[in-house]
Amino acid sequence: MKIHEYQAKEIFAGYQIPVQHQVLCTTVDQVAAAFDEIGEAVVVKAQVLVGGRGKAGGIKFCQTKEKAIEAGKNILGMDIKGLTVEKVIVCKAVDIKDEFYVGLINDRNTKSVLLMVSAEGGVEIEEVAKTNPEKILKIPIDPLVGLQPHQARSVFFEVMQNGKHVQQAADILVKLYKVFVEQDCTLAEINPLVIDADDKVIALDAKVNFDDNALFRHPEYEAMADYDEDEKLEVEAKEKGLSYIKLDGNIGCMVNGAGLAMATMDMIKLYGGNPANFLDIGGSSNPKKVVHAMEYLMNDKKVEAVLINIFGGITRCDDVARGLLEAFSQMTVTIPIVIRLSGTNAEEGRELLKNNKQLITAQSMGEAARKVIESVKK
Amino acid sequence: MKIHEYQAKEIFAGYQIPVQHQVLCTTVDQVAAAFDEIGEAVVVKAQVLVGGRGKAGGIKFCQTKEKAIEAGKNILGMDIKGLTVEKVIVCKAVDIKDEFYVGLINDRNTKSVLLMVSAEGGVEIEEVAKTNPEKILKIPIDPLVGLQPHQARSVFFEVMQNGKHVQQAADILVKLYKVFVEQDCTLAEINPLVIDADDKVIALDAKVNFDDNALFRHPEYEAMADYDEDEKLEVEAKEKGLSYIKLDGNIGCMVNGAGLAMATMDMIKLYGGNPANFLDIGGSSNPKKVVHAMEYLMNDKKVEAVLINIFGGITRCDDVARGLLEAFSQMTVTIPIVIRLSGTNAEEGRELLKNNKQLITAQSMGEAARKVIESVKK
Amino acid sequence: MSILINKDTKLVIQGITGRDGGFHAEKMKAYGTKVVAGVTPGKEGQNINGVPVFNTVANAVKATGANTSVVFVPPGYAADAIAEASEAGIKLVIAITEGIPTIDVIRITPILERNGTKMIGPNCPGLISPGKSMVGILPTMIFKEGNVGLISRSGTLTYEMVNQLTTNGIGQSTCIGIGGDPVIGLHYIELLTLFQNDKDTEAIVLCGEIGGDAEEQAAAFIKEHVTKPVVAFIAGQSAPPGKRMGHAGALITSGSGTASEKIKAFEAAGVRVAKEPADIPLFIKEALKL
Amino acid sequence: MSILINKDTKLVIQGITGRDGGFHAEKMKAYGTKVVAGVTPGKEGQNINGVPVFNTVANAVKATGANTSVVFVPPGYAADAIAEASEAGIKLVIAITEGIPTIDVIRITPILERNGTKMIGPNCPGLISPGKSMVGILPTMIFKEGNVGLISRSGTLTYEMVNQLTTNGIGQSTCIGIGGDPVIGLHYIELLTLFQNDKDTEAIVLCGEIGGDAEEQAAAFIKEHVTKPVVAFIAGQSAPPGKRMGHAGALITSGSGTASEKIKAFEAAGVRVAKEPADIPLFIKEALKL
Repeated sequence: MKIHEYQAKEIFAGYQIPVQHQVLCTTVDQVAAAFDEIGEAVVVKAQVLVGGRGKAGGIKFCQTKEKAIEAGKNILGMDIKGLTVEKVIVCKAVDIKDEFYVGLINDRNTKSVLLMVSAEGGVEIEEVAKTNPEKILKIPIDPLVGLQPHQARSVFFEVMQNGKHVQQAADILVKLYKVFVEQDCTLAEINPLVIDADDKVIALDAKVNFDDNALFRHPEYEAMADYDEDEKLEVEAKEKGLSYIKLDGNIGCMVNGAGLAMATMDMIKLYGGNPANFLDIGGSSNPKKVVHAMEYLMNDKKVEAVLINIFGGITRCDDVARGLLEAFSQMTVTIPIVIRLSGTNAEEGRELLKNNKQLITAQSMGEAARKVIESVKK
Repeated sequence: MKIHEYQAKEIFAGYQIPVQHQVLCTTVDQVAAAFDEIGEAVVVKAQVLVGGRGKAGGIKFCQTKEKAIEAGKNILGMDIKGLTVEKVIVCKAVDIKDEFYVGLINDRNTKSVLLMVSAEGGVEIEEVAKTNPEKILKIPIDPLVGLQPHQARSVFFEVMQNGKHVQQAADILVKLYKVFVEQDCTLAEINPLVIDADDKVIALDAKVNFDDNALFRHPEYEAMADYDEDEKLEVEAKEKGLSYIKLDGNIGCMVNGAGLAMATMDMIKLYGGNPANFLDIGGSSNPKKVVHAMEYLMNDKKVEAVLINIFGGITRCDDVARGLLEAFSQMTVTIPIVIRLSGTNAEEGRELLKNNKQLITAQSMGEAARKVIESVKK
Repeated sequence: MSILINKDTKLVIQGITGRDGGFHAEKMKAYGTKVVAGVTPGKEGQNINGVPVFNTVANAVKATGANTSVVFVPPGYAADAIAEASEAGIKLVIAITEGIPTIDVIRITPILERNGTKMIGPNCPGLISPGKSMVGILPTMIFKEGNVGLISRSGTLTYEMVNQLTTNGIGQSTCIGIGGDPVIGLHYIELLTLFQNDKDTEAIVLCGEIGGDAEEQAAAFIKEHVTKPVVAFIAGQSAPPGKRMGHAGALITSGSGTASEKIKAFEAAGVRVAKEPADIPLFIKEALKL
Repeated sequence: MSILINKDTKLVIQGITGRDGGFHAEKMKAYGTKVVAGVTPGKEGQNINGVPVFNTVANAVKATGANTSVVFVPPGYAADAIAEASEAGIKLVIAITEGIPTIDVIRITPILERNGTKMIGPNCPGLISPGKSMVGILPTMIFKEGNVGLISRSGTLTYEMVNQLTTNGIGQSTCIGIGGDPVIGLHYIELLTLFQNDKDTEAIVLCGEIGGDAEEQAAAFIKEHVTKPVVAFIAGQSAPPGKRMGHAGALITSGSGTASEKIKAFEAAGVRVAKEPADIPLFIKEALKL
């Protein structure tokens, strides 16, 4: 789960990580008032849950109130990578002496929280990782010991020109690690961490992602969620036990298991089609889930045909068939549906469905993919 | 630093450890009002920073308001091991199905936090430790991993008759460990941890000592301190860089170093005298400290003679001599003072003091002890 | 032979009194797995269809000599349950539970390491040595005893693969679903090593998916250390970046972790990569000259 | 010979730019200790009377080959400094700092263990191998090279003891103040073992105090494993229970940790216990037939 910069900074502030005073605005009037409150040059920053907002014009430095109002007008309502900007924050413009990148992530390879620090702050770290990987220090943190202050100092002594800012930066890093583990993050990033004209070290930006698996420990995070339309569908589907991601194509898919679901999409693409979604109905056999899944597919107006690919393990094919029959009884389905049932109780499933004229059956994934693409071409 | 039961329970409550609702009272009227508020049988418990208050009559079960008022009258103002009871708490009387002992301490031998659990709850654990040590389970907690929930369960499965209370008790224990490490305790104890008539597990009593060395991390604890007269002296002395403990004897001591200070007291006792205090002026050579030390000795009216035993290492004997001269210039000293200076700049120190008629000099600890005892007998 | 589990596997089921634990206990027993104990705190003394239940893994190990554990405990308690098994001396833990917070898995990793405990999963379907033992939730009827080892990040996709193999007459030595989470126990390299050293495994199927660079690492490892033929399949070629495709680990970030990178790495290491599952048995037959 | 420190000791001083660190650096150098580096974060490049200062212990070790560290860092930062030394490969850390929270020392203990780092202290005066090296804050002029090893929980009391020995013509191999805190690094048993194995140590003085049961454990250990003569002294016979006598560790709790218990344990182990410091040289002379 992603949260906005302003929300991440509120969490940081709770851990005594120095952040700027920020004014959250949803209207241009509020931006103007924020300029008056701050009383000097400000920065207006779009709050969107996507990277690259700087390049997209979502961050503006404003010397005057007029400029701030203009920035507010431009940024509020702006589209950044398909997301509409509904909020901005206004902060005092900072005189930056130097800037750094600091990030923590859960790392697959070292099976630890990985600390990344770079003197290349303020730019997209993914770019640095590609072009100058040696400029990012990566240090796996011992999961039992945690980030020790001397480790934090040591890494900043490597990247900072001037030792006198190291203690401040190291303090921030130790606190950031605390945020990461206590708040169950998958990412906690400060980019840039800056040294200002007064030699103060400040987290000028903040990015925090929470581990979806740990949300049960943080009921308070639900209020922080800000989903776009597609994500809302995904979250709602998850509550029904489905893993659903909407895509651009015209062939709806319903599969049990994430790996098989991906492979099914791949197969559609391989045979020249275009999947409309990723949809994993999971491991259980509840016919209700199949009904819900059919609803999602039918509600997507782009869907012109459906491929149902079930490999019965825990999932029983007859349960899936029952769910399908129930779905058909509840909704009008006019598009072609190709179904492939294999594994546990596949025979029984096919038997249940044999009288349904709308269904096109297939024996293998390949056959199913070919048939569903054919059905669309007609 | 010790805190009262009611304060410890407030900390526990902050960690969601189940404790009873408690009403803190300093007057009998408040006790009566507390009974009305609770509206059924209560327990009135003395709040004193010493063990054994139950045996001393400091805990009373009261079925009626009259009994509660009587208990309030008896307990408020009561003397328990030299301490006057100034506060009581009033809680609902609990129907106890079973009771246990749970404690955490910093353990020298295992260099870890040691968990102690016993089915012998509600009695003085020191007694159990002496008479039935096998009835106390002792488990050192890995300092890096911390107390794991399965460890907590496992220990309660060993001491509890009924497995159904184990999960509750284990939860409490995991939280108690959190209190211990986050609040820098040297002791965190629940005795008894009880199972009530509703099968709820509750911390019926609470004992918490803080690590004096860690108070700098917890400025909020100062407000919780409740020192008796002697302790106030000790705390005040500590602020002046002295380690001072008042005792019953008539021979005041001033020594540099805790070990030497103890050995000096021992020597006084060995030769038939009685030390009036433990006083370590510490390792630095600041003459001011010597002046302060003399003040403490002179303010103790029981002191009939003083033994000053200095082995100069970092402490320079001439600095001690200068401090003494300054003290003599500030206060009237009429009692005999035996001084032994050895080590760094001992000669210079003796030279500075040679004209002072009041001082009796000695070459060794033994001689000094003999001389100071003699001087008192005269 | 086989790897990790066999006829000597003595299994304890953590969470046996839960819905999933109980259901799959029966399935495993039916397949012939030696299910010797169950653990559910507070239910010691109960008996679930002949399997004695204990309060702690330590008690279960003491009473039954269990050497392997499978974990069906809910996500909030699962990491502690895995650590408990490890501290009780269990040397192989299969964690089925889906949805364990990643930081919990990270925290117990050093505990497992110092106790010498291997973990499969979490968020995995388990493993099977056909004809010998099954630990997990695998549909046993599709497997067949034989000489192909299989490693997969996915569940049902594994079944698809295995089904292709079995229906083409190719049996398996051991099949392992390693789990779809970002941080997991045994991974490709450890398992490739075990298969390479297993005399009854003649070829290996590796079924990867998008996200991370484990497949790239596996490819490099195969090039250096694996002499047996390996064929691979990568799921998620059509997945868009930045979206988590069901598995918490199946996430393409900033152009890294894509299927095409992985396929390139495998091909550079001499590993044939199947375009669709149906290619797998063909490739295996060619590799083993069947 | 000697134990722990000698002519090959290359010392780094953590907190060298502080008041105490700087003062004692001079004293140690004056005694002949090889002080090769100092560490104060942010002050790398400085030079304190010929000793180069580094930002980190790792830098100091890399540049100078330091193998021993002494810590003068303030209590709130000291445990981290000790851990830093250990992680940087230092095998012996002497922690002078008084007032470190006990839980901090407990937390770093496993880090020291896994790195194979020995610690003396905290809250200790350090150690000296007379004529070779002194690390800490000991008044060097009272020591004399010789064959008696001394272990003490106290500072100035150690000086008193040593002074008694030296003025009676008895020199010392190594004298160690182990520190007065409840949780410390090397304790009696480890040091008794080192002295027992040191061919130049002929007798051992053990200077204990009230609190804990380390003396009782030492007594049991001596009975089993130490063949060299040991004489002991226990401070705090007159201390009242429940009061912390200056040292955080010197606390008698509920009748345990008393001087009389300790004296009884030593005497049962054949260790002569001195009534006053002046007895110590007499006992040593008798034991060594001098």
